[in-house]
Amino acid sequence: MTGDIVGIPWIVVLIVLPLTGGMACFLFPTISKSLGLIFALAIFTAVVGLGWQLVEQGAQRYAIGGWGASLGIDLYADGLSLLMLVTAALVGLGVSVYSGAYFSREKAKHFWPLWLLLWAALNALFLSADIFNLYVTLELLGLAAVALIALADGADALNSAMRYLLVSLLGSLFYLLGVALLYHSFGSLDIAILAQRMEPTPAVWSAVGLMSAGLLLKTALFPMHFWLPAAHACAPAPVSALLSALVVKASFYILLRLWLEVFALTDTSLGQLLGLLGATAVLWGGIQALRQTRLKLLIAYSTVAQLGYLFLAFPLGTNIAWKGACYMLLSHAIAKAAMFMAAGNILRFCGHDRIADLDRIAQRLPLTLTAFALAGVSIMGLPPSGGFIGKWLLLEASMSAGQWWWAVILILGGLLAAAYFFRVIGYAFTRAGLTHEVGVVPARMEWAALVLALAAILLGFISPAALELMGIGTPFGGERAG
Amino acid sequence: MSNIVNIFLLLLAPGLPLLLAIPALRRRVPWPAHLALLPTIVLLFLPGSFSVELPWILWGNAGMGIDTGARWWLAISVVIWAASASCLQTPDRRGAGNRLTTLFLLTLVGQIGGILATDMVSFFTFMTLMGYAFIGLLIDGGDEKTRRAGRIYLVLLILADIALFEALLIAARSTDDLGYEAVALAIPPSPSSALYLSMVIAGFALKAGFWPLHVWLPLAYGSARPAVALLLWVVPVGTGLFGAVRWLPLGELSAPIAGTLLQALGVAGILYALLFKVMRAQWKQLPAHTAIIAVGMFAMGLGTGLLDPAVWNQYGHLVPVFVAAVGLALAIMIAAFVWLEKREVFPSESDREALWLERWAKDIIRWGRRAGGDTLPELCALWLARWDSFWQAFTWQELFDAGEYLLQRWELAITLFLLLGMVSVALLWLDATSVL
Amino acid sequence: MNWETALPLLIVLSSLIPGLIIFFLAEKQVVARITLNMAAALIKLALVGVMLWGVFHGHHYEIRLPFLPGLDLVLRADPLSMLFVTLSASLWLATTVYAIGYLEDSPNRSRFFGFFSLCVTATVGLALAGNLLTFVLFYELLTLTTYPLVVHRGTEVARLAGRKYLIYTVGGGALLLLATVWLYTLAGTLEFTARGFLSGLDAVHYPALIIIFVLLIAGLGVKAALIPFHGWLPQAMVAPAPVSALLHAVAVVKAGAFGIVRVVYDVFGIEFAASLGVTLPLAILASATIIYGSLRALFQDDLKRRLAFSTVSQVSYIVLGVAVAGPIATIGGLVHLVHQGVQKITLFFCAGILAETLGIHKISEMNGVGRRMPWTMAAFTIGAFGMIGAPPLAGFISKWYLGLGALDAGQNWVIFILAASSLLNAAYFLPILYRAWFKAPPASWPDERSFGKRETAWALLAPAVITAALTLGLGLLASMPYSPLEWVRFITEQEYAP
Amino acid sequence: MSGVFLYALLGVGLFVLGLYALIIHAHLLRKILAINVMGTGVFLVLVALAAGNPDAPPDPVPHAMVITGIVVAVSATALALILMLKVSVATGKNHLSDSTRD
Repeated sequence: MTGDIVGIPWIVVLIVLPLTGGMACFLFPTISKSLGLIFALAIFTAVVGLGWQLVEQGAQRYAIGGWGASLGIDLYADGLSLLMLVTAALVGLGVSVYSGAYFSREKAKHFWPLWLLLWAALNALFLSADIFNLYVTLELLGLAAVALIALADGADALNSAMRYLLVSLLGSLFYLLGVALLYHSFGSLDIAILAQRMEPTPAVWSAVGLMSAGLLLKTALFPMHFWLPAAHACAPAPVSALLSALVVKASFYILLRLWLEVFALTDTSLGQLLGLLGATAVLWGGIQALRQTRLKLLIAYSTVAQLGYLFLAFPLGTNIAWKGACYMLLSHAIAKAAMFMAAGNILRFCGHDRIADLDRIAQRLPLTLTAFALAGVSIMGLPPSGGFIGKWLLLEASMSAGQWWWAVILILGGLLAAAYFFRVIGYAFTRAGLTHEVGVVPARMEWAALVLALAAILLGFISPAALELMGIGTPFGGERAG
Repeated sequence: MSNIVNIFLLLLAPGLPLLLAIPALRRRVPWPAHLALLPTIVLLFLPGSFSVELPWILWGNAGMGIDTGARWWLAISVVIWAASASCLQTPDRRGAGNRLTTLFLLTLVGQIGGILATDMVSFFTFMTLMGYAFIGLLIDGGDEKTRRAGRIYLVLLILADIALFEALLIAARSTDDLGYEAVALAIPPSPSSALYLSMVIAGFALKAGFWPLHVWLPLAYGSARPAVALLLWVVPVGTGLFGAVRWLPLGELSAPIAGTLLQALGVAGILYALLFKVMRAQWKQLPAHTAIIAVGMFAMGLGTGLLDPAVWNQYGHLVPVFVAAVGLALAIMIAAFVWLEKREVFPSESDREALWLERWAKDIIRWGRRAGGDTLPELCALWLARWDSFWQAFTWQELFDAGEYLLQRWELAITLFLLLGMVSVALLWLDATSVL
Repeated sequence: MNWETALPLLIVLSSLIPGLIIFFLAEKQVVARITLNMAAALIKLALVGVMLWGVFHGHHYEIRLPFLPGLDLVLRADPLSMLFVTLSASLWLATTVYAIGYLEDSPNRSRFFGFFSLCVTATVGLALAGNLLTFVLFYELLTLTTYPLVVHRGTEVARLAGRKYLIYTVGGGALLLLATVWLYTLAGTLEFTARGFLSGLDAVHYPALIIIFVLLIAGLGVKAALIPFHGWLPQAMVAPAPVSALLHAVAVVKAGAFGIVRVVYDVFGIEFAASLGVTLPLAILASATIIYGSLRALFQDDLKRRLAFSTVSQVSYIVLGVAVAGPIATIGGLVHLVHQGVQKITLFFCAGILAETLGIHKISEMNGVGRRMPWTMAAFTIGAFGMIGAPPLAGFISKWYLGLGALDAGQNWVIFILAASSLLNAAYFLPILYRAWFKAPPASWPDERSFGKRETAWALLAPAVITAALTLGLGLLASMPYSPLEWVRFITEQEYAP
Repeated sequence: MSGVFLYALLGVGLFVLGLYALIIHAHLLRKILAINVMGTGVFLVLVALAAGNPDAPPDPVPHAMVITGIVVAVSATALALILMLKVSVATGKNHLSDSTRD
């Protein structure tokens, strides 16, 4: 039995399943809700299957159709891919449950195919073993994401979708140019081969610059975050959750993968530059979040800040730092998804998301506020939560590396996060001047947010196992002392 | 058998008044104040010295007992307490009189317990209870003058308690056993014996109203109700003197400075009372001045004892007799005045002159209020205002807004990319030339 | 999992699970909620009793959960933790009864009791924490779970107070976290060890260790309300009285003080800390807090605010006792952890009763209140005298050992601090008593509620009277076996064993 | 300096030119076109680099990449055009308006 499960090529299943699901939902729009949910569960199972396989057999490489390198498509899965897949699966399942109640029938018809397509792109991206496939999946992801944002009505949403589309295309083109230069220099697209042949030439430098710049633009690292707040705030709640939790992480994943395996530039000033940008993002995003008057914008700026954390690992470059950043990524994804869902509930309940007029949400929508608060705990990095583990590891890494200033940034970022979240929570307890009409929030939406938020907290308790899973195939290099 | 009875009585002497002090328990008891004295009276007639160790209490070596010295004190106390109890009128059982009885009984517990205590900590404990309860007794239902006396005595009492507490700590540093004899033996060789002596003298001087700390006594005598005026000698003053005798290592130590000081204080007190006050005093304050003179004499005695241990060993046992005699004399004096007053021999008098102690206290409070209530908040407000103007002057808020607005222009961000593109062209050119 | 590993976990869970269930109870399910609350409090107390017995007889209760690479979550019962656990568990019971009476007919009771239980969970977890990481975890949890209680009333004032509370405590938590990580990278372990685990470190790290100490004390000092981190405490008094009573007088500030004790004894080790030269500044800071808190209390007219400043002052006794460095002063500091808790909770209970029954919030409104509510004010009087340190009440015992310890350690100046503090305590408590007992009552009270023949609801009065009796009992019977004093002696023997 | 590199540099030049256009033109159609020009530039680079050695047959992999890239570009352009139309219907403008500020 075990052998059967391990024997299935889960890697391929993981890409095929969402694609098929997307098709099915497109073809049978009337039952798309149930279909979508079934496929989400199936994908989740497949991720578990792949995880099992990885635990049993170590990192996996799979050549589709047996074509092999250069022209064929290779898939590769190790701990890092698994982490991303698990993130996508957890968030995806949550979003699927939530969306089942969120969208009207008309919208659902569009939502489900697009969302499963996005999921397929994500899974394919996390499993790609060559840099050109990464480009293709990145583009697919971007297009699906843009279409999802445009699901929201209104000029603002369309505007931001358009802006996002242009930015996304621009970023991908930069990346592609870099790919061209790399291929020219080393004659291969395969990450593993590139890693072996790597040598620093001006062309490589320019490729590094171009690819990093494109990916940073898509990851919305400060100061290139201009497109993110509007896009994330205008999209429908489940889409916001997807964008903040997964889509920006995809380009970060590519950057991380390249950085870890191909570029190996940790000790250079480029790493320090990324760290500096990350630190600025943490502070700037935090301050801007604090200055927002609308809940969804606040959460969007919080994403800007949280993305900054991920880049603090670059100047450190130790095993612990990478693991910390990845843990941060995982817990931020889940917590932020929960948070956007909670914001969606509040928006539906109150008809607005002005922070100062939240008017005793704590009493009137307790489950949602609990979800929001728990997610906030993780985002602030308070124990016990996934965010705390990530923060701890990063702190530990920066203190052991003697670069204490990153630790200070981490702490300051946590304080800023606490400041803006508790601002919301404080208003949620108090009576506002004007009361407003009350919409109905389906229990399913409340529970979806709550369960995800609980998962973010739970991540704080399973870190030994999670870190071990992450280390399959040693994507972060060996355990270095200190 | 008799031992058990002894112990039982020892515990009952302060215990019964303590129980009766709870209003609910004495609701149906007739003459509670007198009844509370009963075990003490029985105790007085039991022969011999005996004591009991109380386990678990405070530090474990607490105890109660009775010896010859204590018996004298107890005797005079019982007489005066009984007299006072008879004056204590409790018109209504549930109202103010009820509370008066409670305070009366609590004071009684404190005094009897203090006399029976065989160690310093128990004594200190009982005396604290006595002190605070007595202040309650003094001011309860009293006029402005008694309240003034109470306030002043309260301040002195707190200061005294602090001084005695320090003395206790010093004693505890020198010996683990805080029984009187042990302390008297342990203090003379200790390096901090001078500090101990000064603390003890200061503490009891405050409690018993040595000159010049006597100021509350005339006020209290002048206005307290008869029942309380009767107690003034035995309770605060007498117990203070009793404590001084017990706490000072008399007969073990020769302390010339402290002895001389005490003698000087005593003489000064006597002269002061005789020359400045007795001749001009109101009738009702006469007992107060008598008391001051008696305290002065007592202080002289103590001073002599400290100067020459041998004298103390010879004549020390006379001290209780002296106190008892003064107490009785004062009691009779007060009784006479009460009787005279009832017959309206004296007009009611007032004494509005503020005493130095009150002036100081008022100054300190005014100063504190100014510092804590006005200056500090003003300073805070000033700094807050500065901080605010700092924020506004530099328009940080706008800076953040403008910064974000600029960053939101995508021309700016993309221009970075343009630069990057140009750099990559240059690099590519370099690469190309290097290949060739 | 055997009994010895299960017990610490059970003690934590015995309030966590009921707390979580209570959230889901409807407002109207009063009986279910009360039953659950009381059952939980009693079960916890029983479990703590068993553990107390076990610890005294040398049993080793410990449970470990892997949490981070190289670091576990550890719940362990040692004598010091038992001191705090017992205090919180017993006062939780008293406060639960009180809160049931206090919050009759007010909205959102389920939320209140839920968070209340969670707070106790955090406090107990913090007490049982076996390493600094676990401590930090529960310390932050305590911040999070107290916040909803501070803003419970949902007014603008409450929101602002909550904001201030968070600014202080979250900031403190951040410093604590930073210091903890730093310590971990230097020492490689965070396990609380009797007499510390840092003395073996290379002398190169000493400056870093001093900075870490300062950071730790600053982080913990926020909750312990050391100046200049005390600002939140008086503000947080907008919370309902049971919260002020249990949390702000006992759990939260004690958590900070307890943390300082842990840091000084079980992280640095008292001898090592003294050799680093950090204990004297700590003692001075504590002394300054004692005096400053008392001075501020003197000029407050709001009863709860006066009590709050009194807490600021009194909690620093604990820190002082620890910082004076010496076995006897340690006894004084640690025993004050319990004694101050019992006394202050009495005072807060009484303040709450006055507010609930007569609508009295200000001291200037308290004229003659002793005649209307003799039992309440009797309890208050005992608590106040305890605070002043009058014998034979509990506060006297603490002050005694503090003073003696200071003399023993050659730090004679502490005596003057104690004396000044007693004087100030008397100066701000006795006028209250004078007003309450000896001034004539006004014609009508601000907002009087009638309770028939009784002076107030028994659920409010009983806890206050019981804790007042405890104040007396803890002082009078200080040398009884299992009394806090005896227990603290037992702890001190371990920390100072040769 | 071979012709191959000339083409490659030309491609990069096109890319930069497109980028420049993307920045300065507000009209959405122009922006979309600019993106397309940039894409073409990249493709040119790829094709040019494929013929790295004039004697050997050209490398097929970049060609495959270019073809895939074109497919992607076409679909992206389609989406962009639709979106542009929707934007102009919703806002009545042919360019991106400032992000909303509260």
